[in-house]
Amino acid sequence: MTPDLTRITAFLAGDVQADRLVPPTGFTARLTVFVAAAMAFLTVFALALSLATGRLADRWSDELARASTLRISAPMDQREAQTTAALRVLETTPGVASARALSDEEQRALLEPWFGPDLPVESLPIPQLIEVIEDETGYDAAGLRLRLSAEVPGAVLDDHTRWRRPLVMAADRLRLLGWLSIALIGAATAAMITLAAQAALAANAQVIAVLRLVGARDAYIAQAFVRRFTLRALGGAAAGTVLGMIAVLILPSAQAEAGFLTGLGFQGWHWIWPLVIPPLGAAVAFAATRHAAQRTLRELS
Amino acid sequence: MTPDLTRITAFLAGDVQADRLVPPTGFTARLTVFVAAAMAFLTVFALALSLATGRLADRWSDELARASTLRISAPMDQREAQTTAALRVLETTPGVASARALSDEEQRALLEPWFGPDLPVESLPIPQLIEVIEDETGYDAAGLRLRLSAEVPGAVLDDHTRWRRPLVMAADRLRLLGWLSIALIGAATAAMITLAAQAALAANAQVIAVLRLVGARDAYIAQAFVRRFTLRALGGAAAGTVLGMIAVLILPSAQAEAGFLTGLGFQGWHWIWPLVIPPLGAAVAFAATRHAAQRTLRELS
Amino acid sequence: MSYGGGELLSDISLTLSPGSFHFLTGPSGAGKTTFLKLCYGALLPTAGHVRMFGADVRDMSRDDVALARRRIGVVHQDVQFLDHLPVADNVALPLIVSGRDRTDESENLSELLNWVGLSKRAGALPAELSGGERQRAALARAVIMSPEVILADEPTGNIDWEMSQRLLQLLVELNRMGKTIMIATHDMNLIRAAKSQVQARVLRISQRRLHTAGADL
Amino acid sequence: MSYGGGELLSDISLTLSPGSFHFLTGPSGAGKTTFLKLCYGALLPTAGHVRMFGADVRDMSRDDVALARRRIGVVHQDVQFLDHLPVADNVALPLIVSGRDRTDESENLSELLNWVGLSKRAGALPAELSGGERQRAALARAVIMSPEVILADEPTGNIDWEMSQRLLQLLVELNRMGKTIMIATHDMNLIRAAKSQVQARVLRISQRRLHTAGADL
Ligand SMILES: Nc1ncnc2c1ncn2[C@@H]1O[C@H](COP(=O)(O)OP(=O)(O)OP(=O)(O)O)[C@@H](O)[C@H]1O
Ligand SMILES: Nc1ncnc2c1ncn2[C@@H]1O[C@H](COP(=O)(O)OP(=O)(O)OP(=O)(O)O)[C@@H](O)[C@H]1O
Ligand SMILES: [Mg+2]
Ligand SMILES: [Mg+2]
Repeated sequence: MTPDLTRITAFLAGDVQADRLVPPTGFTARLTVFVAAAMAFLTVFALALSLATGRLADRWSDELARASTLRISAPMDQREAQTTAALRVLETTPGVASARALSDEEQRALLEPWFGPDLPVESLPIPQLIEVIEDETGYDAAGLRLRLSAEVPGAVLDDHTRWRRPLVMAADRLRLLGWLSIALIGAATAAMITLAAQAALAANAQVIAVLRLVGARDAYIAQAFVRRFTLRALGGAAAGTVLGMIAVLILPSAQAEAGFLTGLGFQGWHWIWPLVIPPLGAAVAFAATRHAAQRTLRELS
Repeated sequence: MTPDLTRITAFLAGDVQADRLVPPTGFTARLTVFVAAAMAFLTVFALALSLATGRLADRWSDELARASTLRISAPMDQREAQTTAALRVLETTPGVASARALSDEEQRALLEPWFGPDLPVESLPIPQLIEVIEDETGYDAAGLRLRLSAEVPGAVLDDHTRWRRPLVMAADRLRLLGWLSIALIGAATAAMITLAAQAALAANAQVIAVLRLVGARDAYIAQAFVRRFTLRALGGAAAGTVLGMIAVLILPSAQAEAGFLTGLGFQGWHWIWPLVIPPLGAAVAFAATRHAAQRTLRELS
Repeated sequence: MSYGGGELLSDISLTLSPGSFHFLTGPSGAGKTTFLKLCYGALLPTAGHVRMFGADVRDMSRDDVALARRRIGVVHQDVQFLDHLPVADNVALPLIVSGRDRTDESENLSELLNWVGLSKRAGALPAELSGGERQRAALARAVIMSPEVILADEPTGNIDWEMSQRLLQLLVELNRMGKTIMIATHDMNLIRAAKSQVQARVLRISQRRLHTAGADL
Repeated sequence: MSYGGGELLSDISLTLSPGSFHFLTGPSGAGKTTFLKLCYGALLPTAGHVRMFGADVRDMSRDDVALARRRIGVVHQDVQFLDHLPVADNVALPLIVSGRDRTDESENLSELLNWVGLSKRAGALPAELSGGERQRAALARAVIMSPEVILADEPTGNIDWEMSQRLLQLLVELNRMGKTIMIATHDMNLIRAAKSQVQARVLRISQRRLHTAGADL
């Protein structure tokens, strides 16, 4: 590692004299910086969006996908027995993590929006509800129904599939969209930095030719350009990233209230993600400029 | 209009001889095309996202914001009378578009997930529910509660505010994000096309100088470049837009099932939106190249 | 005239009468190119007045200058071409940009290319030309519009003696047709050769002044 | 040697012995520049062999060519500079790219600039130079590394007679120090002037062959 580090330090420090050989900024140079900055900004945004939708999708999936309800509608005197029987069946069903009969208070809470707090749950012929939590593999609903119909005639399984599937799909769609945008913006960024670096290099064809004619080695010439453009891309991308992060920080002011859509932004270690952008942009610029410089040089004798 | 149209046609048709004076594509030219294409593609995507989230937000707002429930918990013999009284109060409340007592069947449907289909709603001390639909202005919930407590002692107003506000906010947030991305991508596109056009023009400084020296007029020189770059941006943006629209068309294959999140994509006349992108890109390129050409020319005597 | 720093040319008063033939000499860096640039409006004088075809250059619009340049053929010292177009198109460039139909002049063009010895290289790109070929192409481009005035800055710097003679003859012939000619050069042999054919005046720039050299060359 | 089309130079065999002084002449477009480009490895021969310092250019790596160029000073016919650096830096460019410390050579540099008459213009940008000044700067750049071989392509094309003499004297002095010199020019007066000072051989390219011109100049 140590020698590599020395090389990187030397690369970043540069050779003051060699550095002057590359002309200062023109349009193409500014273009490189701007492209790097703008695309970094957009990437931060897309990243925030992706992570936020990812979190949303996770929550939806978690909350919806793994709970279902078993309803025991039986005459009052058989309810207890059937509930126990159902719980026994559920305990032995593969894929069921836990099953639990709701208490009267919980049932009353569920019904409160409709009937108010004074509903005499105990004296009413209200069915007993059992909450079923799946494990990761999930259970076979059809098989469970079959077993229940034999042992607990009054049980009705409502596995939520009907209304949970679209939600989970929507969540997955959102997540996919987020990552797709990132991939798109990333690809566009790489392509644009590449083209901008090549355009800037093409604009400096005379500099390269002159240097080659007075006896500069290829590595020396390439280095002078590569360093310049890598630093430009790094600087641009860093500026764009910082601006993007600030924008993301400022934006979701109503975070607390809008708890449903987990706020746009980064949470915890996710803040590390955007910090990856500048080095990535610099790496793209490095590769692109190097490639372009070497091609330009190969055309010269 | 007619003379303008002639001018535009002449502009698009161009002068074959003048056209040869601008060198064929280099990196900077390809950059212009690519930037226009990539950014058009991203814009289509952001547009689709914005419109889709916009639709989602509209649905949430519509469905959630404008309905609330009034619950009449009263002894069986007073229920009818209190319901009628409550409806009378609601009818005279400003901001209430309509109010309607739910029928027994509707109440049973609401309760079915919990109690099964056999619940004897008629004979149970279940409260009567009244659905209240607001008009656009909305009603004053506190005032309504006050009036109701006087005239209908058993009425409880559940105006959903608690749980509908975060949803509406989330929806609005989504919509805002969509338009923000569009604005960002749009601004970045304009800036990049501008810079790319200027870089390409800077790379052609010698062509401009030579033309000026042999007696070409400014308008002639500018035109040769402006036409070329405008068409390039138009072509690039058109290609990007078409690709973007195809991508959007292909993507949401599970549209039917994922009804909850209205599918990503354009609906109805919204398909016109992306078609605005290429002319806009061309207009930006036109203005940018014209400006850059004129500035380059002014520096020459 | 001065470039920011000290004065370069001062107290110059000269009128090029139509049909005259002038040489402009002086040591390297004296201001020959600068003087010619003043003549075709590429520079504005820092003091004093320059008139092109009777109009003060300061009062001319950019389009006026462009139109005036069509009446002045210039051979620049650092010749520049459109590097993506072949020599023939570059020579015909003034015709193209002034909207003239090239096909009408194609005979003219090939005759001219022949005269400057570039018929065989007509299809080559400027980058493929030798130094002397570039200068000859520049002269051809300067005269293709049959301009009233021809300004040539070191038109024979990279050209061998025979070809120089040939180009001089072309210029002499154009002068006989009534064109005004001004050639900046340091080649005394060329000036001597010209003096035997036309009545040429020799101007010399030194110590920031324009002198008329005697007949002692 | 040929550029795609017909042959340009053929049946040439020449060895530049160290310390020799050559002139290269021939009509415009004969192939003088092409010949020099072969000599410093800017072109590879389409047939035959070119050796630089004993090594065949075809066997040399790109870095070998770069290193060899530090031992050869070239004045190009179409001089190119780094347009964003002042003249002094451009002249010192070979020192910079070969990693030598410029400060050690700064005295050398100012002396050289003085000799070519550019002391006053040392801070100017290349675009602000006159044609002759560019050529002089190019010569200064070619000799700053004190190379073993100096190839100059029309180094006096845009320069007045006195300055040409001065530059010639610099080259003659370098030759006396043992440097090998080859100058492509069409200026017979310059060749005559040189012959009075050193033993110069004159090579002439015509009909695709390299001839040794007699002493009849
Ligand atoms: N744009 C400029 N800015 C500053 N100085 C300039 C500029 N152009 C030319 N000069 C200086 O003005 C002086 C005269 O230049 P000019 O090109 O007119 O010389 P010249 O007589 O044509 O010389 P040559 O025979 O070498 O071509 C030179 O010293 C030159 O360096
Ligand atoms: N890259 C090239 N491709 C094709 N032809 C070329 C190329 N470079 C030069 N030539 C041709 O080769 C011939 C010799 O060119 P060269 O530059 O060697 O001539 P030269 O002797 O230096 O002439 P001058 O005195 O005019 O500079 C010319 O006819 C030129 O047009
Ligand atoms: Mg000059
Ligand atoms: Mg040559």
